[in-house]
Amino acid sequence: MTNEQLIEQLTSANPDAVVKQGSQYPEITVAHDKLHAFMQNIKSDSSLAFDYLVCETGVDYPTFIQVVYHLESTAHRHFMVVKANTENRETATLDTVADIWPTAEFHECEIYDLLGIRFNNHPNLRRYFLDDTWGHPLRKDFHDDIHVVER
Amino acid sequence: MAEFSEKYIVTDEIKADEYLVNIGPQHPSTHGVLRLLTRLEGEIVHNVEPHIGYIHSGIEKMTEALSYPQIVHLTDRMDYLSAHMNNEAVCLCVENALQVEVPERVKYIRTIFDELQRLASHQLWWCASGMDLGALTAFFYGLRDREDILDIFEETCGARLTLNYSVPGGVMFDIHPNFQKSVKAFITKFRKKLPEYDKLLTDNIIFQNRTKGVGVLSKEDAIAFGVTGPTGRASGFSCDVRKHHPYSAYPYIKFDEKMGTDGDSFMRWKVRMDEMWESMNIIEQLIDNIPEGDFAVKMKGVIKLPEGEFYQRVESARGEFGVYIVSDGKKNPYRVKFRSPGFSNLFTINHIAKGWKIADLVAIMATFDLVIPDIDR
Amino acid sequence: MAFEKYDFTPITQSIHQALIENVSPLLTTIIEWTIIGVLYLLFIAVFGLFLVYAERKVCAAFQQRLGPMRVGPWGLLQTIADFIKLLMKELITPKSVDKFLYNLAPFIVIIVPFLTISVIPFAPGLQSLDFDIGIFFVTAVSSVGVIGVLLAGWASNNKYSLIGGMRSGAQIVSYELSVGMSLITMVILAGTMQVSEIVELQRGGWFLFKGHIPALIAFTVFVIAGTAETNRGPFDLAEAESELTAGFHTEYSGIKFAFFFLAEYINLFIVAAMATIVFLGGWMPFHFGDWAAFNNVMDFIPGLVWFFLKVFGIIFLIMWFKWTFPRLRIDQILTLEWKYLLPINLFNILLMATMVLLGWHW
Amino acid sequence: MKSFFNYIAEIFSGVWTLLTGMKVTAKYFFTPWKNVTQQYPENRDTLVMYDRFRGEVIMPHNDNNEHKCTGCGLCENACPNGSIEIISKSIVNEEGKKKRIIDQHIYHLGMCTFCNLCVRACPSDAIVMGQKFEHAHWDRSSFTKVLNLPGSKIMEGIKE
Repeated sequence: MTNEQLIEQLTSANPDAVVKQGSQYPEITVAHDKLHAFMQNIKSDSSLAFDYLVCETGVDYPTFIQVVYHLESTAHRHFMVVKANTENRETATLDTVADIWPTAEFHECEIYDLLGIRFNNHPNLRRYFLDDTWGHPLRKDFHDDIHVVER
Repeated sequence: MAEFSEKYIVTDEIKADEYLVNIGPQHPSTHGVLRLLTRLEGEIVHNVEPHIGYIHSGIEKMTEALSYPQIVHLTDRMDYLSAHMNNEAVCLCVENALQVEVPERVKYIRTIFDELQRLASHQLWWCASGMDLGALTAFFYGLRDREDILDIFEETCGARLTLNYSVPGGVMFDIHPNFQKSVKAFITKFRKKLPEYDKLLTDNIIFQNRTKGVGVLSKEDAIAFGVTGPTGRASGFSCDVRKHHPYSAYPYIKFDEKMGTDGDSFMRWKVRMDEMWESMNIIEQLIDNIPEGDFAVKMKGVIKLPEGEFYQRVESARGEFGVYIVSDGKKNPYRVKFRSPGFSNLFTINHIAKGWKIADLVAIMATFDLVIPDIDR
Repeated sequence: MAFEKYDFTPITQSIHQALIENVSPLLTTIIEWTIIGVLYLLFIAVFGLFLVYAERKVCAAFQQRLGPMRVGPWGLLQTIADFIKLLMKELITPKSVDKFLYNLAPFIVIIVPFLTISVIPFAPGLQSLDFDIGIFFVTAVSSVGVIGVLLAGWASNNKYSLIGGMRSGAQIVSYELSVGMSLITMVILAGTMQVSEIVELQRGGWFLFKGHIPALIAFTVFVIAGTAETNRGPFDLAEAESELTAGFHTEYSGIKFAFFFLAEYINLFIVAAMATIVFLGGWMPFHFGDWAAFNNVMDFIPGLVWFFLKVFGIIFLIMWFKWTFPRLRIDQILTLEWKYLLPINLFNILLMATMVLLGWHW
Repeated sequence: MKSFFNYIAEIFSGVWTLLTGMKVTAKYFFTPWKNVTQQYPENRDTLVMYDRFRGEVIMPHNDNNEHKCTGCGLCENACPNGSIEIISKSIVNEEGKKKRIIDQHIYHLGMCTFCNLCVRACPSDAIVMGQKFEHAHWDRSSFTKVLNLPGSKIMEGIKE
């Protein structure tokens, strides 16, 4: 499926989501409460069949934290970026997609560790890299006077 | 909603016959500081839980304070065995964002370096996993041959491991006048050495017994767990970025994506061995046809990416390496994420090592070709 | 024959005579025991160190390296320096070990080679114990070593050590069988268990050639099983470095570790010596048919030299195995023993017995 | 019966693969002159590094104790680790104009990752990568080096 067709299909299927052509790939921003259903849909829909979660990461913005999913379909070889914003930064929560793509379980642990997003229904959410005395370093307001030297 | 806990708790009760063994953080077969919390019954593995982060270096955070050429040199330090692929990924991402077309010569040089780096990485993997399986002599043969590639690297770019050869817009130096000669000499030499690798281990009955049928990863699981690279391809998951999303000079050349079917340790081994032959074929196609021209385009002194998000995938020696850059138009990126192949690959261990023995766990880890800084970043 | 002049019997006899004429018989025995004990002690220490050096050089040559080169000319003093280092190291006893057993284990392990070495004839007349059940004594005593390994694994209170010890136990107990069986095959051919007599019987030709096919099979089995019994690669599961870090001796340091280390190498020597005695004619020189000139030249090489040449040949073979093959898994090791070596061995005993009955050997 | 022959064939093919492996190692054992080990401190005199080898940052001076560094600070900006510090001073030249020239080009070897970005950034080729690689030292303070020699001047004709 080409990018245009993909955008068309996604727009018609999800009228309230924001679908646009990004710099390389189609991007869709999904509301956080509809994320899990949407993800399940794009994996099971045979014309989309996004079965390979390439990358999952988070970006800290001033008012929310965005989780970005890079998805590819091994059958159709099309690529898409899904974004979901948390409601706020302080109690950032999002539904897990670990039940849809098992690899997400580990990426979500990493996101929780570094950005502090808690994933609902996650089977085993733990910090991978840092211990509990740390904050969440990839947040923009993270300051560490001991370990970080700023020029 | 599941009960959430800040601290990690061993969720399953340890049964009467079971005991916990920490394999790592300091252990000969983890190739770095990886800790596998293993639940054993006798020698049988019941559960493996990887604990990572012992050499987390915070590269993603550091990049937020650095300019784009400076980020490139940090990527050397993640997967140090595919340093050039990592460099290239960042450079391609920056070039794509700036819509810069690099000269053909750069594309050829980068691709040759990619394949040399892949060869060097697979050689080290070969010898290190031979060592894991107890064949200590293999370790020295692999390092001996890898030395030739490192010499080629050193001749052209002055460094052996942390190359920092690609820069946004091209490569740092032009290739050394001897480069083509020494690469060809190496290929001729290594074509004679590689059959010895097979004689020493691949065909060996002990080795085959150790790896055949051990740690089978099905194709479905490979896709679901995002297992890429030779490890994923051994399971039949066609995931070669060079083939599906060609970059640099890969569109110009003919090569096969080496695939396996069984997904066991032996197949992972075989796919990597085949990839070494294929890498030599790729280099031979390119080495005589490097076009004349500049080795870099002139970039601005301060590289500023346009606002937006950019994702670039390359095939590193271990699998799909991705760079995701969020730019807010300044000279530093807003956020950089490195999608490292080792991270996704590592966590399948629990899935496939269950029910095998400790010795098999070592064999599985060996054929997964883990590089810990790649996982920890 | 010419090599009879290298016989050590006159020397030992004259020492005995000198002693018995001057002191009481009891004191004579005590002095002789002491001399023999000190000689064996020296031999084991020096030969163990030399074997470590040889192993390092051989392994280096296989790996296209040079090996130790810094201490002394060609690194000859390297192992001595290592040994001094091990002697001076602190003996660490971890907190939660079973102290008695933990300290006992290295001694049990080191006692075994001392016992076994006593029946080995190095040269004509150079043998301290000449039982009529020599072969039986060797097989019986050498299986004591496994107790030391098991104790070390158990008493260390370390999971890696325990796994290593248990693996070693399973492995050595199984391979004892093959070692014994292949020796029995040759005992059938020789008709005696007395070591000196077995050597003497090979004056006309080594058993490996005399017994041809069954002897060759027995020899192969013995070398494989012997390698396994000394816990050497590819059967080094007990200390499988990449799996169990150091296996059963993980928690040992200093001289206690050196005991394990030394015992491994002396056991290697004993396996090689047994193979030499039973299959390759001990200190007997190599004779070829009726080439009188060739045989005479061979006779001029002393028996001691012959013995050590053969021993080093076998040791080199075993080192060659270690530095070529990957390690087996524990179940594969047991499979190899119970499914391959043991049936072959049983069949081989039958073959040998038939052959001896029908007189098909030379 | 067939399985019996398979059993025998299995043994022989297995032993054959083992022997091929042993042949490979034996080949190297009996050709010791092909050894690859280099005796490092002994071969120091004959050891030649590749001309592009990145050992450390150095500032070449000519016979008149002159260098090419203008003290522009581009290398300082290009360095990802902060291993270069430029301390400049103002002087009054012959024409009576105030001018900033370099006082000290400080290079922290201990922080350097030898990435070559400073050499690339330098507009006047004042710094290059040196060949020395034996950097180990007892004292960490000796890793902080001043690259311009004492009393050195900037070469004639180097543009600011």
